[in-house]
Amino acid sequence: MTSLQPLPSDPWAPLRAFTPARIALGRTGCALPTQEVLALGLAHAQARDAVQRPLAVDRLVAELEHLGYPPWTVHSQAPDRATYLRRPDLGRRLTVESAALLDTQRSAAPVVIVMADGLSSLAVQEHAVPLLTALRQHSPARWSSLPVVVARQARVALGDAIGEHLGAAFVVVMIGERPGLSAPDSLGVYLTYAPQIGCSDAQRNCVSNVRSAGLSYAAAAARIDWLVAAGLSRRLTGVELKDESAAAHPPLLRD
Amino acid sequence: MTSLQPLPSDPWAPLRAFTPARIALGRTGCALPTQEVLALGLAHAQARDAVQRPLAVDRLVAELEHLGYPPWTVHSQAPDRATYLRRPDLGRRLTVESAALLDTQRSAAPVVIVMADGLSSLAVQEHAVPLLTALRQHSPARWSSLPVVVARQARVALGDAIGEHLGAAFVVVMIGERPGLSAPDSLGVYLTYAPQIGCSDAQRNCVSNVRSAGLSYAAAAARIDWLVAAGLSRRLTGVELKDESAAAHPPLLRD
Amino acid sequence: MSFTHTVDGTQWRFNSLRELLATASPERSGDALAGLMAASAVQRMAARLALADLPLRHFLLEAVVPYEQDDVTRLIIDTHDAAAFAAVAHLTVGEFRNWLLSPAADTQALTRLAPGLTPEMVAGVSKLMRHQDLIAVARKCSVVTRFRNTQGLPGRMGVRLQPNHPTDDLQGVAAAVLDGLLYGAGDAVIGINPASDDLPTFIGLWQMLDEVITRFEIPTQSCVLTHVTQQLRGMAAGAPVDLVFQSVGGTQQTNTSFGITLALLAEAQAAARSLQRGTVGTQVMYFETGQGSALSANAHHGVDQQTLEARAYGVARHFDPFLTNSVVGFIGPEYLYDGKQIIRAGLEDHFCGKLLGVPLGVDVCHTTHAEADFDDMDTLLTLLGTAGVNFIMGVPGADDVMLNYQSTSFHDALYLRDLLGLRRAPEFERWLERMQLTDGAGRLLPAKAGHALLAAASALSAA
Amino acid sequence: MSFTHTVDGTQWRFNSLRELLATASPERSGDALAGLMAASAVQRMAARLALADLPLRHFLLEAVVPYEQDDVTRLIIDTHDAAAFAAVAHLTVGEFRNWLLSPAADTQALTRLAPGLTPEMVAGVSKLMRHQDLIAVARKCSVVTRFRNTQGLPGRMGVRLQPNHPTDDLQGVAAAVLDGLLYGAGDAVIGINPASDDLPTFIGLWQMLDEVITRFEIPTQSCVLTHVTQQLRGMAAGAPVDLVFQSVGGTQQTNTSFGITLALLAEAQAAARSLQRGTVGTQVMYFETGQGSALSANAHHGVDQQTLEARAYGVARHFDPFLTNSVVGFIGPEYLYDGKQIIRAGLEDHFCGKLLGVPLGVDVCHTTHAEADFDDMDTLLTLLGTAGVNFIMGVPGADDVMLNYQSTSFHDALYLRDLLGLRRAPEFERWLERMQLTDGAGRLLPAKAGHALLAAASALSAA
Ligand code: B12
Ligand code: B12
Repeated sequence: MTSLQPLPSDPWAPLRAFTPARIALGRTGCALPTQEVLALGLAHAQARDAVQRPLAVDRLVAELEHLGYPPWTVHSQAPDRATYLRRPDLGRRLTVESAALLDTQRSAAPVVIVMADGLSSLAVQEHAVPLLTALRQHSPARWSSLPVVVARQARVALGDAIGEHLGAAFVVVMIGERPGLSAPDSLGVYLTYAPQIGCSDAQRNCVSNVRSAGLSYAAAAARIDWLVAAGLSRRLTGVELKDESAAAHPPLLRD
Repeated sequence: MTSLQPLPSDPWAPLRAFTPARIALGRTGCALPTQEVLALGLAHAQARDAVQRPLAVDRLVAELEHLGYPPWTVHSQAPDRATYLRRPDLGRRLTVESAALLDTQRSAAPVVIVMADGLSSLAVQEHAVPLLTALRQHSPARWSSLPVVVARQARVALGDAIGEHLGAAFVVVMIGERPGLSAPDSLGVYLTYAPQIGCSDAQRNCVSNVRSAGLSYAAAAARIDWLVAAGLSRRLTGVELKDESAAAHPPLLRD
Repeated sequence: MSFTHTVDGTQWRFNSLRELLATASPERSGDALAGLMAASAVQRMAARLALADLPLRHFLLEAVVPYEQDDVTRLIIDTHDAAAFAAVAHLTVGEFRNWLLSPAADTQALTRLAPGLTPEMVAGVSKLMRHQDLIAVARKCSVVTRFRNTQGLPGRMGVRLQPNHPTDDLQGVAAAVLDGLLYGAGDAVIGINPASDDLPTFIGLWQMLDEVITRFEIPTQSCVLTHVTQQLRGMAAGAPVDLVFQSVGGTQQTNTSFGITLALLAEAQAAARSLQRGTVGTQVMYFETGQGSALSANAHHGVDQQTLEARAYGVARHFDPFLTNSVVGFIGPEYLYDGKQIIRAGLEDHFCGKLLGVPLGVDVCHTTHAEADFDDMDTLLTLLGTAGVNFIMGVPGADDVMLNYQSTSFHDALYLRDLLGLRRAPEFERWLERMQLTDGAGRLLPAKAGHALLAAASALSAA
Repeated sequence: MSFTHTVDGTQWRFNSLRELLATASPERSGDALAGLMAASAVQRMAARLALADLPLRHFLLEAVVPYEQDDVTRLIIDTHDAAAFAAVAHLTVGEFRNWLLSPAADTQALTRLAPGLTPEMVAGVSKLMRHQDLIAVARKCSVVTRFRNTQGLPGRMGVRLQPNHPTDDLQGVAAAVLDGLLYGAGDAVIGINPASDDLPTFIGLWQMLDEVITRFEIPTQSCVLTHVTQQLRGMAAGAPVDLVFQSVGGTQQTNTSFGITLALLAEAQAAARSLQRGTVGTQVMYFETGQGSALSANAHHGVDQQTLEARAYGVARHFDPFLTNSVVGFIGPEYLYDGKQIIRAGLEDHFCGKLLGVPLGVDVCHTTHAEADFDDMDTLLTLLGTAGVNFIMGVPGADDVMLNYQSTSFHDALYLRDLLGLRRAPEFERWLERMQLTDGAGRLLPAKAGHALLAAASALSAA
């Protein structure tokens, strides 16, 4: 990035292969080397852009149509980004028009998918459709035909309102997590059984950090599918429902 | 203000009679007593209001007319307070209309007075007219008949533009100084010989802190009159012109 | 009850203690969002003047959230120590500030007083205090806790090593743990926020941390910051759980939204204690809090967010925690808009926690969507160092790649230690020296080739 | 010369050193006013990246204000010490930051280096630094000066006693002087800003201060902060002038707008030296500076305000000052908009001054028309204390009743001393103890009835 004389590097630098975390950065005195300070500053500048970037709704809609999921588009009561950031309450409510639209569209499908910009439109733009594809591959019966809603200026709980208006038994919200310096495009998936306005977060489950350097589409799909199946059969999500989709990992560092 | 148990007061509290400064406040540990912290906080809240308060131009104009100085009213290029605070450059320029108005009014009088809101409209509102009255009392010949301009959203240097457009030999700007916690209404008077756009502050003189707890109208008038007379006769103001209006003060604290 | 104060002839009225406290609060986006913020600076000052005149006793008579409806209120009132309170019972809030800043309020007096204070009293007095007051008083408080080392001793500061990974990959986490240890961090706790929610992953993490701690004989403790119910399951399954973590809030409803009850916390505390994994103490709880969580859960009852935050410390205090952490800038700009609000909130939280006798650390942090930057973080970090914060976070390069926010780096901790002479927990300090990672003055040494931790790193790379 | 840097495929271009420095500057209302601020955060980072790669040598080749047009540029270039510069001549700006933060850059090395640095180099590297860097490096610098006491020794901090009065009333000023002394303030200087502009008033003030200092044998110095030409007249008239004051700026044109020239400053310095009023040293100059003054005088030549501020230190340095003071938040929001900008500027100014070898103090202050409050001031004050600031202001109750702005109070200084263990100038410290105003640890004692200063106070009241 710059052509400064590098400082002596930390001897454990090879560990960087195992994590996207900024390990083994070296130091000058107690401080980060200039290169790293500048790299952080640049990442911060770029991530701040990511917060502001609007969702390219047309592109997402076209992709979904192409995939066979013609979506409905809704908007929260937060008219713009500045309001969205200060007024999460508005980001959880549908505009009157959006609510009316969904009311006319009540569907028989038990599960509805919401693709919401959240704090990173990039995340939804990049990962929501591939994740849906992975879900369909994982369990075609459940995921081949179901309503998809694209939501703008949305918080997680907007899914409750959407689910309620559509009369869905289960809502899967794919939403942009706040952009980090190394992950401006991280997707979170929030799962709520019997969604209705006023649900608390204790009533949901979460699958987080879906992105290239994070949870893969396939692994995320397996978890989500397990949680939806379990949630529908046990008629609940949230703290009472524990993700048992995976097997034990072997302990490490044992010699 | 509050009914707290007072802390032990400083034994030199009687010195408060000599200064409006916040001396002998007492302390708790190293800190200001609660009463004083709250008093400062309240004064700060009030002084911030003073910055925002608009000049009641109508009242000032009426007072001036009553006194026999029907004024012209001008506006700087800063349209509002928010702009004024961030754009001193605009506060130094006349709007096109204001400049045009003055151009039609070129006067024969050598001295023009500008009453400008500056950072405290309160100061001008309260002290400008009484000061003019004091000037007239002090030296009726010089101050009985001369043009007065009321200026809004003005900086000191707006006087240069006004003087230039009126073709005046000397401009006296009475302007609101920034409001302090104990003096939200302090008036400053800036004197410039041969005012023209681009004058620097080194070319002016200043008489400051005109208000009830500060320089009296009479004392201020004496200084201003001396500076105007000297400036006109020596054909300059500024660093080269030193205020010699007063006599020596006796040394103090000598026993 | 209602309160009035007259300023320059204008009478200002506040209809309840709740309203008085909220109006006296500094400008804050969360209170604005909740519609509680003062409408003008003068109104705010009038509320502060009225608050200054309020007797501390009044806080025992008027609850900000009704006793009948809220188990946090009940906890506060039912466990209030009237004998300890006696020392300040005759004071108004304004006089209490004077007393706190006076030399009479020394460490001993403050320690004795803590159980006599309610969260609302402490929040109240903080609203009359400037930054320097919040720092000067907090610095006199001392809250010392013990598990496998001793936290909170004067002149010392701990660091939580936070080795998060986007998929909780064991090697990835281990790499960050080694990085932190090699940078001299990790005495407060090695605590992982997991991205996932399944027990096998957690058990893998607990075991890995236990192995590192055991193998290198590190006098520190581990924690996996999943939901408390998962930690109970883990303990039931025999996992090596040191500290039990949970996010807590200042109202019953907030805790409900977090899926917890006070009884559940008590159960978890008992379970962790029964494992007897501490060596120098038995304080097993780690709590996290943060202004705004109650409002976010629509569970704020018209109380300002800072008062509710103090109530969360009331909850924490009841469970005798080893660590309590205000994640001050973590949630976002809807609660703390910019650097200025984050800095003020960080100092308030630290002050309130310490005064209540809670071992408060602060996650000096910001999110990308807030109007804040690393300069603001350096500021808050430095101020908290002078205020005697119990511990801060240590995140590789300050960039948490899973939680997506900016905290403090291992380097930041080194800076602060060097600037203010802040030492690590004594047991951990000795360990670092024994491991030849620091010199006698606690300054980092370059790790020599063949060092045990470097060897572990190589083993990991080879794995 | 022009500079480019490519970020993610976008090439950014900067047409001159001036432009590069301005674009690399943090957000600041004054630079926005001058049309110099970066258009986006990414552009700002691109400028910093380009700046990091720039060799320090380049600063000797490209002046930000033309040599031919500006005597400040000529002063900087003509007095540059190439031998001292040699130590860092091979570094780029980014490498220079690394070096400054490394243990190699200890107090000795930094002191030796100072004459080899130009203001622009120092301003440049500061733009790559976070708050913590500005603090950590400044703390290693030491600039010790002497007149009637010794300022700038490690672990010590001075206070200018600022006893202003709206009409320069002698009794009013004396009252505030006594107040400050009784609060343990005044070692840096007892310095009055006069409201008036006439010599007899100044002579009264000089004499009164001289009498107080002589009568109580106070190891401190006085100053009347009028225009330098008035001070020359005062000295000619035989007034007891200790320090000579003047506001200075970073371009010739700014100084013209202040009604001064470099020759005038030299004349004043010589005049004050010839009075031989110092007892432990001969440093007689006191300068004040502040970001924005050049722009305000329309004399900024398209250079950002922080670089120009560093150039003002270049001017100050040349006259071997006893004190130099950045009045950081003094002018108003058009140059530093809010608390955040004031705090950053205060740390930059202190860092730049110290690195250049100037005895920098800071007037930690704000005006009512800026978006700042006492919390921000506490923050900057505390940070500067950790950074080793040479001196701060002491104004009764922080409220200057003549200059109409909020500075730091005598109490603020006590807070900072207590928090960080900062002692007064050794001569003044001994005087306070001898006068029984402080205990052995420098802590204020209540002045006993009959104390000499209280007696003077009574005499004043009786007068
Ligand atoms: C911010 C945050 C919080 C904040 C939420 C407050 C708020 N108003 O935003 C706080 C600090 C309160 C919090 C608490 C908890 N969180 Co959390 N949180 C996050 C974080 C960092 C960002 C979320 C985000 O960007 N959301 C997107 C925006 C657009 O959504 P939003 O509508 O504005 O915000 C809502 C969601 O964030 C949701 N939420 C936040 N955390 C959690 C956790 C769960 C299990 C659920 C269902 C919902 C939920 O609450 C918000 C308000 O409705 C994620 C990590 C990540 N990279 O995403 C972890 C994360 C989602 N949280 C997690 C956990 C474990 C928790 C806790 C259970 C921890 C505990 N032991 O108490 C608690 C309780 C959650 C609950 N039931 O309410 C895990 C979830 C793991 C999993 N796969 O289930 C994550 C992935 C990482 C982590 N370890 O912290 N959290
Ligand atoms: C702010 C200020 C400054 C700032 C001005 C920068 C700016 N852009 O605002 C700075 C720090 C640069 C400054 C410098 C000086 N100032 Co001055 N300043 C003030 C202060 C505190 C407030 C002025 C104000 O509110 N103006 C009102 C607003 C609306 O006007 P403005 O157009 O925005 O600002 C202009 C004026 O403030 C003017 N100005 C500021 N100071 C001075 C001084 C003189 C002599 C003149 C003619 C003009 C002038 O310059 C500004 C830009 O054009 C006053 C004290 C007070 N209570 O008023 C002292 C005051 C006016 N200054 C004073 C002095 C002595 C000086 C200096 C001569 C000190 C020195 N030895 O160098 C210098 C040089 C002035 C010059 N020739 O340029 C004295 C004047 C005494 C007198 N009766 O003559 C005062 C009264 C108090 C003091 N001791 O500081 N000053």
